[in-house]
Amino acid sequence: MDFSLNDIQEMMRESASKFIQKEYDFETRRKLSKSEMGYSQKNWELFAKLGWLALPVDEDFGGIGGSVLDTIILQEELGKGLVVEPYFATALLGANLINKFARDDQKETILENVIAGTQKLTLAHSEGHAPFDLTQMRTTAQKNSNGFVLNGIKSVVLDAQNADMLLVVARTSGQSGDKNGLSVFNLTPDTAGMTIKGYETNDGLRAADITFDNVNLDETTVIGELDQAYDAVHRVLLEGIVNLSGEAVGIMEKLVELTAEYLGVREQFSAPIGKFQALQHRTADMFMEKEQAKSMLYYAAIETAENAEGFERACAMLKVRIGNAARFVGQQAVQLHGGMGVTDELSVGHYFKRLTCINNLLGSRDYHLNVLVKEAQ
Amino acid sequence: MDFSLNDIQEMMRESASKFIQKEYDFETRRKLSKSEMGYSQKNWELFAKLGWLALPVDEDFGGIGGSVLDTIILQEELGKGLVVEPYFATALLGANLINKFARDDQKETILENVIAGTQKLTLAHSEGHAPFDLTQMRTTAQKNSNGFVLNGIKSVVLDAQNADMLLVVARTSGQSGDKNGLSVFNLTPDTAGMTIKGYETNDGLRAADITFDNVNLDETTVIGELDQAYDAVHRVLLEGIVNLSGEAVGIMEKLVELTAEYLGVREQFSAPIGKFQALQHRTADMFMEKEQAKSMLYYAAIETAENAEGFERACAMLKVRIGNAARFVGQQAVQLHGGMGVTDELSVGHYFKRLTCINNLLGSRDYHLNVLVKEAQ
Amino acid sequence: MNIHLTDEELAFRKEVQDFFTNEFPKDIKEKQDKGIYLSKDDHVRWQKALHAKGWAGINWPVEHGGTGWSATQKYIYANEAAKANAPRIIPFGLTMVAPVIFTYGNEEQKKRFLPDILASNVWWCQGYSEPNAGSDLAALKTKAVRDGEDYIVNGTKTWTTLGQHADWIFCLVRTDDTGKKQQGISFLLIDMKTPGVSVHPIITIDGTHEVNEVHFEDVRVPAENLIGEEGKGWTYAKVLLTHERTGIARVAESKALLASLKRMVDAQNDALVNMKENTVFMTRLIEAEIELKALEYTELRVLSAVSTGKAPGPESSILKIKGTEIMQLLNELFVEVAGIYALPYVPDQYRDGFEGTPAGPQFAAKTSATYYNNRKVSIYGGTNEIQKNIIAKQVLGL
Amino acid sequence: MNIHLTDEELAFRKEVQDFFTNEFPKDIKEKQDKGIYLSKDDHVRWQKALHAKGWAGINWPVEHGGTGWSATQKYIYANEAAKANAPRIIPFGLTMVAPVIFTYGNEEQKKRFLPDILASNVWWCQGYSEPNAGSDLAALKTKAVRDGEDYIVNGTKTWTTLGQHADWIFCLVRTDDTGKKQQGISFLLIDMKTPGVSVHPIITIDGTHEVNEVHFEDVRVPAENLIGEEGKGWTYAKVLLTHERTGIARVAESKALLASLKRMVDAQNDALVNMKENTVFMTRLIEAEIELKALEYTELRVLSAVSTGKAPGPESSILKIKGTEIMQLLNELFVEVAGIYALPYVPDQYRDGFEGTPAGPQFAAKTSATYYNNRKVSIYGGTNEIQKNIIAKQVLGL
Repeated sequence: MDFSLNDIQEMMRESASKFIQKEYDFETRRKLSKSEMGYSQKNWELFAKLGWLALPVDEDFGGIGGSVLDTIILQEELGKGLVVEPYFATALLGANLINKFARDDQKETILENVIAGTQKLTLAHSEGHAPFDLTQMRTTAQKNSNGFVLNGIKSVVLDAQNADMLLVVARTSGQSGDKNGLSVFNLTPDTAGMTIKGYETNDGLRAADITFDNVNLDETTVIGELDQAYDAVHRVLLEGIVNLSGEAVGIMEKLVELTAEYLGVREQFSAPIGKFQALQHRTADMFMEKEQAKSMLYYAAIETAENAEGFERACAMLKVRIGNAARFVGQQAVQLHGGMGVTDELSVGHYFKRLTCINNLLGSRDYHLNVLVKEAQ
Repeated sequence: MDFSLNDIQEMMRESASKFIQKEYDFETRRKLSKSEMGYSQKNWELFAKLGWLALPVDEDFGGIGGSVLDTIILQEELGKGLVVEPYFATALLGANLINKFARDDQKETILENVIAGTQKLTLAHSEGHAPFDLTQMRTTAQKNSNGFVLNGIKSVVLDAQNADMLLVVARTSGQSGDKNGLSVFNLTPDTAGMTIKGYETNDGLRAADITFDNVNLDETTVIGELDQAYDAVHRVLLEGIVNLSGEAVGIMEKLVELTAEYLGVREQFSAPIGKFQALQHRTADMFMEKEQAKSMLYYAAIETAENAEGFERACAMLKVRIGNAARFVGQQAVQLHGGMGVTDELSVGHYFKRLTCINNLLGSRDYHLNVLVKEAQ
Repeated sequence: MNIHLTDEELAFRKEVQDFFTNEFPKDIKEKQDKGIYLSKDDHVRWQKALHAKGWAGINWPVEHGGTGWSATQKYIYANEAAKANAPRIIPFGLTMVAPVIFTYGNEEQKKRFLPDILASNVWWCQGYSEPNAGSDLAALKTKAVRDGEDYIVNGTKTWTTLGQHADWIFCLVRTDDTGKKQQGISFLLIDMKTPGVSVHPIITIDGTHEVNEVHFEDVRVPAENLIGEEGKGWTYAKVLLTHERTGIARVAESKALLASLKRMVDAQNDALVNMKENTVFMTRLIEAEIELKALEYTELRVLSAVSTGKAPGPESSILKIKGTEIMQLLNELFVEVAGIYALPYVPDQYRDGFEGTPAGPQFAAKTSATYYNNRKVSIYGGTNEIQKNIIAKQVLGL
Repeated sequence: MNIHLTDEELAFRKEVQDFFTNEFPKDIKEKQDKGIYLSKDDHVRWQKALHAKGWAGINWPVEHGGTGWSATQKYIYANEAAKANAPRIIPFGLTMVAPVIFTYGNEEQKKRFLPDILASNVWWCQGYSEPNAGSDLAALKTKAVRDGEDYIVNGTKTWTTLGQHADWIFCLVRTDDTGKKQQGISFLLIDMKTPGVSVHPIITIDGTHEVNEVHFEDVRVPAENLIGEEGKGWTYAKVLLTHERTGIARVAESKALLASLKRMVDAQNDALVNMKENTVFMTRLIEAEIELKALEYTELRVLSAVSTGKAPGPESSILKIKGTEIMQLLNELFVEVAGIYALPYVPDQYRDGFEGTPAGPQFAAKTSATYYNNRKVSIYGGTNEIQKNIIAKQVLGL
């Protein structure tokens, strides 16, 4: 029983922590977020150099072969910096899926580029009515003599406007509700019939709605095995929950720290407001929520990394626990900063907004809790 | 729009408040509760004299004709005294049902005795699996040539061991789930085949489990119209919710008062603990919970008294709101009294226990909330 | 106990309903329904429509052109206004400074200021908080030093809502810094066009410009703009604060929000997760409904006490706390219903003149912005923590 | 990060399981399973069985007869013990006074007291709190005045759990009342049979006699019963308190409680409302499960830090707070499942020798008593409010 970090983890933590401290103060982050592209290409190249992009990729394909136990350590640090680079979409969704599901020849070409930092990916799975449950997907790819015709809409696809390759999940056979019959296609941004409507998101990141209007795809665009994508994509989404939770824990660490700091310097009634017991206890509550969330993160990460029997349930429990903590810590951090907490100027509000967005990604707290309850009934 | 009390209400409030102050200090109440019978016959006669037993009875039958708007005022005061006399069972369940549902000749004889204080009633409706939902009742009364044969078990029937007349609800026709086919029978304690197993309850009151083993009843024991009891009994239970909530509000008023008082006198760290802001805010939260519960009480009481369209839903909402408030106020009153809060010696724990019991009567907070949610889906 | 409306009250309700049906400008209504931010002109036009009807001065005495409405009438009006999705009255003139002027101002001041406030000819803003005087408002440092017939004002006010549009600002200023800090505070009206006044925007986390810092650099203010006595400003502000706290529960608005939320859920928008099937969510919704219903009756109880002559006591702090908590919870539930469509930040979608297709359902566009922005409601007007202090001390005697 | 058990640890788990299967006295197990209160003799027999196995001194060093177990072994043991529904170890001797004696006592004291504690030959109780020294424990007033070779002790201790059975009491006493209040406190062992010691029962709200007041009237205590130095008692008590706080989460017990609760719900007792169909209740149950799972890992993180040599810091206050909150919540959910059968107060039903038929299902009988009694857990051992003070001050630097 040992929760200390191994060498790789410690290295990742340190390099990320240094990066955030040196290169990523909040004003820098603000400028990147407000820039046209929404992030820094220079940083991206650094990510490649630091090995972060190789982290989730198997050693056979030039990667480090890390599991979620490794990526959450990195994510925690990136969360503290509110990093805007499309690491989650490219490495933890896209490359992760390729690594798990693509054919070896596909892996070779794609992963090499990802690791080198020359190709960005995203996973286009989410639809407004089903941001997590793949079986409910309405996007279809109908087989014809030339290949497939893709139709449908994908909603709030993370960093789609910056991706060099979009991994689009669509139903190729079967009925709504079936796990069988889902496939992944590999599209470039210039594909005819595809419209990418990009926008900024409330957390200062980027996403897009993508419309497919009779998009013709040839057979070579199929990633991995036709009709058999469910298990791999679902697994990637579950790992996505763990990784987003890692980021959320980093954010909460930061919010607790910022709040305690602020309470120590802000004076009202001739005393630092941190001397008021009600505010002390509130901050203690924030600390406890954060710690409990972090513990749950470790639980789910270990279960997932070991592919333990109950890992899927563990991920749902994690999303609920993180959702509770994120709401409380986020809201109270703002509240305890008073008026300053609701200004765009301070970073606090931005951490809060990112936490809110994380809750709505990959199924909200209410969504996963509802599933857990139904399963128990 | 006027929430002030009318003359009758003010009179009831005053007489009850005086009674509690003069005759019902906590040590007196403790002795009554621990006595064989569990309450004072002398007090009961006083209740009759003060007109409390006549309150819910129509004027045509010698009563005052009060609605729940009147009885909750009384209940609030009785709650403050943690009164152990079987007022709720006799007047607010039993007499209320007779008044609403019995034939005129039955009303005349029974209500006169109740009002005079010479007859105590109870309503035996509750079964372990269905303390509120009458349609799920398993107790049956099968018609035969001599009348009816009653079989079944009634659970936690309030003050049954002290009742001179038990109003037993049983299914006389139809299926589980039907509203039709429920009837009320009037049994005396010496009825052959009926076993009353009495006990004290955790709130220091009395209740009993009653077993009916082929109890023969003749036709004259039927109260009101055969098979048609659902509406009246259900209405009485809803009014029961309102009246118990009135009591709960009285208890919470008292707990907030006792807690604020204790915080003012208990010293630790060289100051009254009421100077610690976290405890101040907790007590303010208790106060707010109590006020919100009281507002809900007024809402549901008005809707019920006026037989407004949504009154049934209002009662369910009330039970939920009271349940939330009672839990919080009860638990926190104990917590803020520290070790003293968990002693039998102080009254605080007894108020807390009564609140807990109220939650489990007539359908708990979880039960009613679940019904409300299902209705909305 | 009686909550029946009398025949006169029922007739009044009908009149209010008719007014909203017929005299609520169509273009403003459309913006409101679509969740598009109103311009200054929209607000002014709306308030002028109210004025034309004689309904601008809801809390004003009749002698100054007020409605003279009973508590019940105000309750009816608030409910109908919320149902019609009418804009909030910008409170700084009509609700905040006017009562100070008609209660503590001299005849000259009443004549000079009140008619333009009632007619919404002049836009007011509030100068109470300062960077170092938030919860501890009495610690304010903006100085007004008497110089002949004028005061010279120096200092900084903050969180000045809609100050960018304002013609005048009412300020609490320090005229004396000896003695108890509350006692050196005065109530001063300042023309925003006076040299030395400058307004600096503060952008809030929803990305909007609603609040400001207002700087005063040697601003010369005629002494005739002082309300009442020098050094009494704190008392004036405080007395009126308590009296205004009833509306602060915003029950009518939350009721309208809840109704709209239920409609969204019932409509089961095809592009969103079906939340009606989500029992966990529905439980939260029902609990919010219960809490709001309780609050409605708490407010009615306070109004009833007021109408029978009792001043609303510190108990009304509960209205502030619970009212803001419920509103924030409803905002949060909207974000939940919007699902992943709560993420896009496309502010043009809820600004006037947007012609494109929105990302996701129309209602979803502003859910996040509203949720973020409304974190302020538990902070401003005396934080909810300060309100709990008030309950603990003034109600519970701790 | 690694929570795998090694082969040795797996073997150890097997050994523990076998022990509970074979050497847990059947009659005691039956009482535990039925929820019947154990007698003093039952506790002693059980602890002696543990001693026979060499497992009585779980936190003791090997040199004094302790197990010398690693954090992981302790974790394994606690989980198996909870699964087997084994009685809690009465902590006052084995867990509380023994570490003080083996850490700060002299050789003579170690020889004199430790073997009897380990063998459960002597029953200890705790004399810390006083009627006016609860959260502010250092305000204690029980006086020990040196008189030749003895101390003369006067004062009152309270909340002395199971003091009615005790042979000895360990006390914090005041030997000096000049200077800082913490500095005049000493740690003294007192034989309960000494003239002048009297025990007065306190009945708790569940109707049981578990705690007591202990009065000392001119009680003559040999000075050789003083542990360590005079005036250092506070330090001894505190250091050991922090080290003991890990077990305080009682995660293993709560896990067993949760499992039992789930069994109750699944069994759908015909005489009770079907709670499995109640989604509101089931949501609370699942949320409790989630919270408990998180706490389990919080505890593991603390244990892991301890086993890699770090002392558990003030962070472990979280274990006390969350651990007690979860246990209380589970107790509350049991009351919910018991429904109206939570009402009967028939204490004989959960006392030894009850022959009748219980009112309602067997498990329901004690749900209320347990719920009421366990309100204490957020109060004793430093109230949860005091724990939050500790987090705020020592972890967050406020």
